[in-house]
Amino acid sequence: MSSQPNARRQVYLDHSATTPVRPEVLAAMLPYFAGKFGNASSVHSWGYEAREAINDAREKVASLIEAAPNEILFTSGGTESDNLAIRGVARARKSKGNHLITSQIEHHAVLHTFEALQKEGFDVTFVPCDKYGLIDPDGVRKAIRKDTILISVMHGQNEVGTIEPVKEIGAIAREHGVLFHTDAVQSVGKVPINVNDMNIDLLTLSSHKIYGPKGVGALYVKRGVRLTPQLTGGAHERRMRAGTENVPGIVGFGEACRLAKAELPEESRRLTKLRDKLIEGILRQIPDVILNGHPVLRLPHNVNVSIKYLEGESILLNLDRMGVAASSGSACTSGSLEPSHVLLAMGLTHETAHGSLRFALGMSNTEEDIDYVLEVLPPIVEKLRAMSPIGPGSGL
Amino acid sequence: MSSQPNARRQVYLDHSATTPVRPEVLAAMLPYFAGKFGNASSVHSWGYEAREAINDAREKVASLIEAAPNEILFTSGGTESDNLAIRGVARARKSKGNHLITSQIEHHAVLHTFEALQKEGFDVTFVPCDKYGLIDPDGVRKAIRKDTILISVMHGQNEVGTIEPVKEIGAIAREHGVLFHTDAVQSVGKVPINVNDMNIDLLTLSSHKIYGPKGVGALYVKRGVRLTPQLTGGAHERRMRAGTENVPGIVGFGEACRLAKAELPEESRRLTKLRDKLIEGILRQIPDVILNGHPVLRLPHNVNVSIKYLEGESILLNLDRMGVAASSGSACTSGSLEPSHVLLAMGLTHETAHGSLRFALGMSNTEEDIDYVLEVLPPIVEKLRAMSPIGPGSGL
Amino acid sequence: MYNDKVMDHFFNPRNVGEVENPDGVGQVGNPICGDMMRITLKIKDNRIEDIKFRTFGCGAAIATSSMVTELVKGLTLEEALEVSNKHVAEALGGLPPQKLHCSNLAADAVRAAIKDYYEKQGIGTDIEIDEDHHHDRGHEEEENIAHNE
Amino acid sequence: MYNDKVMDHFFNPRNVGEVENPDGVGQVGNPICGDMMRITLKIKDNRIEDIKFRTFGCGAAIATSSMVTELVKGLTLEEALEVSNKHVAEALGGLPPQKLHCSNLAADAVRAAIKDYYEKQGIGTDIEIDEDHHHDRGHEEEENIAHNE
Ligand SMILES: Cc1ncc(COP(=O)(O)O)c(C=O)c1O
Ligand SMILES: Cc1ncc(COP(=O)(O)O)c(C=O)c1O
Repeated sequence: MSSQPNARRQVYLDHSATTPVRPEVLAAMLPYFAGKFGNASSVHSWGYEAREAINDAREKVASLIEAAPNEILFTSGGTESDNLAIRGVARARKSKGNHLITSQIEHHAVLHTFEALQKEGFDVTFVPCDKYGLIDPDGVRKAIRKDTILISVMHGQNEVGTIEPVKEIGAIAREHGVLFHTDAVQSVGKVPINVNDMNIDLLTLSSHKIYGPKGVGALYVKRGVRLTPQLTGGAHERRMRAGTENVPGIVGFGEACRLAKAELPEESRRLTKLRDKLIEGILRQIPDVILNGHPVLRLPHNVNVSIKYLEGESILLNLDRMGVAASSGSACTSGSLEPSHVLLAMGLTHETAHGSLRFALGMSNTEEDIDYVLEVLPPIVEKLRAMSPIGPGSGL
Repeated sequence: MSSQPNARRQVYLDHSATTPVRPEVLAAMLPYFAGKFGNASSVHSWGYEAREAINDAREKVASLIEAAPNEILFTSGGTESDNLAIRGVARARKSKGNHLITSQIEHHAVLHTFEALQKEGFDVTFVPCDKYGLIDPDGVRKAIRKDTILISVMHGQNEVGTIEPVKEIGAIAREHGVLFHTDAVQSVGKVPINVNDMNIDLLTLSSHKIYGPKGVGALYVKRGVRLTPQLTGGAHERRMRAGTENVPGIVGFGEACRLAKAELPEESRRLTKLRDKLIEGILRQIPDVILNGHPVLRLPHNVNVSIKYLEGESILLNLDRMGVAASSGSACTSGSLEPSHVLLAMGLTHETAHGSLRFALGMSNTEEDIDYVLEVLPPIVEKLRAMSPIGPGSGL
Repeated sequence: MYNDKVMDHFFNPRNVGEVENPDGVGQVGNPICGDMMRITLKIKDNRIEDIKFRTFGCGAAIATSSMVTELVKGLTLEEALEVSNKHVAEALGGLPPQKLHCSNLAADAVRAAIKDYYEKQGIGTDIEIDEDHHHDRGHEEEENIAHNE
Repeated sequence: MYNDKVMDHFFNPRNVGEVENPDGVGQVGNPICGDMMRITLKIKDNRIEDIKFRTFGCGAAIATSSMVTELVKGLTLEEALEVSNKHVAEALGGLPPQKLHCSNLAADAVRAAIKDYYEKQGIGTDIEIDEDHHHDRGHEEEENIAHNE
């Protein structure tokens, strides 16, 4: 790319932001754009063909999380699934109670949705996490009241990679007759998920995080759980989500799920090895760095560190110039005044949060990619620290 | 297709349900699945590339309706745009008033959304239409009250093709300080639209009706009009619609809009000729048929007739077997107990509504296609009428 | 949507038309509801000797009409009265879920025709025809079929 | 996101470091807010003879720091005080909308350094430094930049 004059390699390490569509997935989608382009609601061969393709994809998505096909609703993405789960349950169960529980470290699609419900008059408890970003199931239990109707705690934390004890939280929810939703956008395909074993009533998936196309997602809704639809119109998706189905997108998502399931155990092992190599390399080569997130209960593809005395965006720009894509929880990259709410909830200072860097590994990454990052990152840090008015490097 | 053993031709006449993605559009999309796959929010070259592609598409969509690019919000489709416009305005202006106006012949995405708001406590007036499906602007004017905050009347009716007097309705709305939304899903690309000339505050578009991909749509929101977001999460689309942008979809939609604009005048003329040939042919060759919708104020691609004494699905199945795709307003194809609410609002009897057939023409259709339909439809009607217990053909 | 057997009965319906000088006539449904079925019977020695149908309705309505005529032809009236809409649907190898509740009144039409025969013969009968069958069309288990353009 | 000129100043910042025995030192922002800038000045004959910066912050923060040092070097103190954050952004050919409200405090740092110089010299001054600049970062006209993974 034009702005990467010195890059000797292209190393995409932002797979938690989005992933490329893998060739098998694109190949599965292609027939549905122009040839088999029917509307799945139509009463003719073009329509039946589309309907069948959707049914087939629904089976594949269900299979990845060990659900039944008719427990899967297709949506436009993880954000919509989160909104549908939370608003849908809150509105459907309003007469049963007014209290909702979530955590302080949810994705904005969950957090801002609870905040919107708070403005509508719901009572929301935001349970805190520990310094590793871990939610204590007992903290959730203590937050439950007589009028609690929904608990939503994510599975794999998107910034710091901590894997939350959703099975335990689900058990507590069930014990109290409260519905349990989990946002599994980052863990799906990386960590085995069985919605029944894990006591999950609603679960959010997003296609573009697992090498499927953007603009598609799904919500698992356990049989018997009632939702108030949030998009009204035609009688699609068991009348729970109106809108002409994105057939090629759904087909691609299905294929991505099928491949993810087949490759999960081996790919997880491979990513974990690369992850640990990168973490160890950074901690060894760069002084004044801390690892964010849990050291063990961690998504296989997530590395998150804070580079003290530096601000994240300035590191990202330098990395990009060297061909490396990563992300940061700095305020400058968040579109808000504050650095990442997740890092702050974990107890990081603002300053340390501004210096956070996330490397999210994926299918295309190799040992050589990690070596390359470990080669280019230290001089960038050194150069920027020499420019910084704070820290030992500043000489002040 | 396997279920079309006797088809001598494939004639897709259901372009109001959905259209194929045209080759130029697919070509524009392809680079964004695997090569340029970045998340438009990311701070690196992959992200910038995606952001630029979206900006470019936004200009093309805006240009088709003579809007400014920053007045265009991308959504997951026409249904979501309708929901966002109506719920978004209703919630944002709740303090200003509690009364909403729409028509009886809106698409379900509009109609069911107003019904949902009715249940929430809003007052909704559903203005009727005449026997041609035309809404009287004066009827809308009379419905306006001091506490009216929104009027939504569609542009091109999706079932019967009637083009509504939105410019006049928009002027009335403006006169009374009421916001005006129009669902232009069926008219966009078929009829010239200028949102400023036509006094439109919000306008719904859908990509898959104009040879763009499914799963993408847009909402035009006039500068200064405030909406309450319906999908909360990340700070996408000027904080009005959260969710990772469907970059390839948006790029394809943009290209489809560019092509639609370039080809509109000539393609509209061509379709109008084919449309009139089909209407005349059916009325001439088949007895006891009536034309539904307005004879002149009509979308260039819409043909809608009622074949008396028959039920629509049985005709569709026979047409499909001959390779012809069409649709019907019969209850059997609507997923509800009732035939099309549009046909009933126009004053058709249930029986006549059940026998309605819609042929929606498009880019790929030729004179030969029309000749073919005029050849296969009459014998189908004859055969089914001979089987029917009603009508003169029954001999009863 | 429909299976091959349904499609076969729809495209090649058996026993279409009117029996001449029928011994019993049954008519159920009406065009307002979207389906209406008329059965004419010839009865001999308490058996259905001949049966024909005429139907206004969707694919399922026509296919079930055709199937029911095949099922009951040759049966005694008592046997024919045992044939239910469910049997018809099963004989067709199943109907789409959303069609199970509607357009499936063929057995009712046969019962109505037999009732008519009994009445004409002056034979007392307690056959009941569910004239209200349209009002309980459920949607719980429906597939996602809709008119969404 | 940033234009070429901003990127040039970011990747090849001018006048990085600390002037020896500075006549004035200005420091604005703080690491809690995500950007902090330190300017050191050498003054001779009422002119800025030398100027260096150190900055903790994003691309815009570093580029504006670099640019402001170029803009004011050689100017009289009165002239330098006229240079505003807006001038700096313009000299860079514009900043992304969401960066106009933040990370753009380079001119403030220069003013702070000149104020410090005046104070050390015992010269009275009414220079005001907007210490609160972070609190009015607006979002109205923002582009859609977010951390959404
Ligand atoms: C008039 C009209 N409005 C809205 C829609 C819904 O749009 P989409 O299919 O993109 O959800 C359609 C088509 O389905 C339509 O014809
Ligand atoms: C944990 C989590 N939840 C929800 C989302 C939103 O999903 P989508 O990008 O499909 O809208 C994301 C990613 O953006 C995520 O990482």
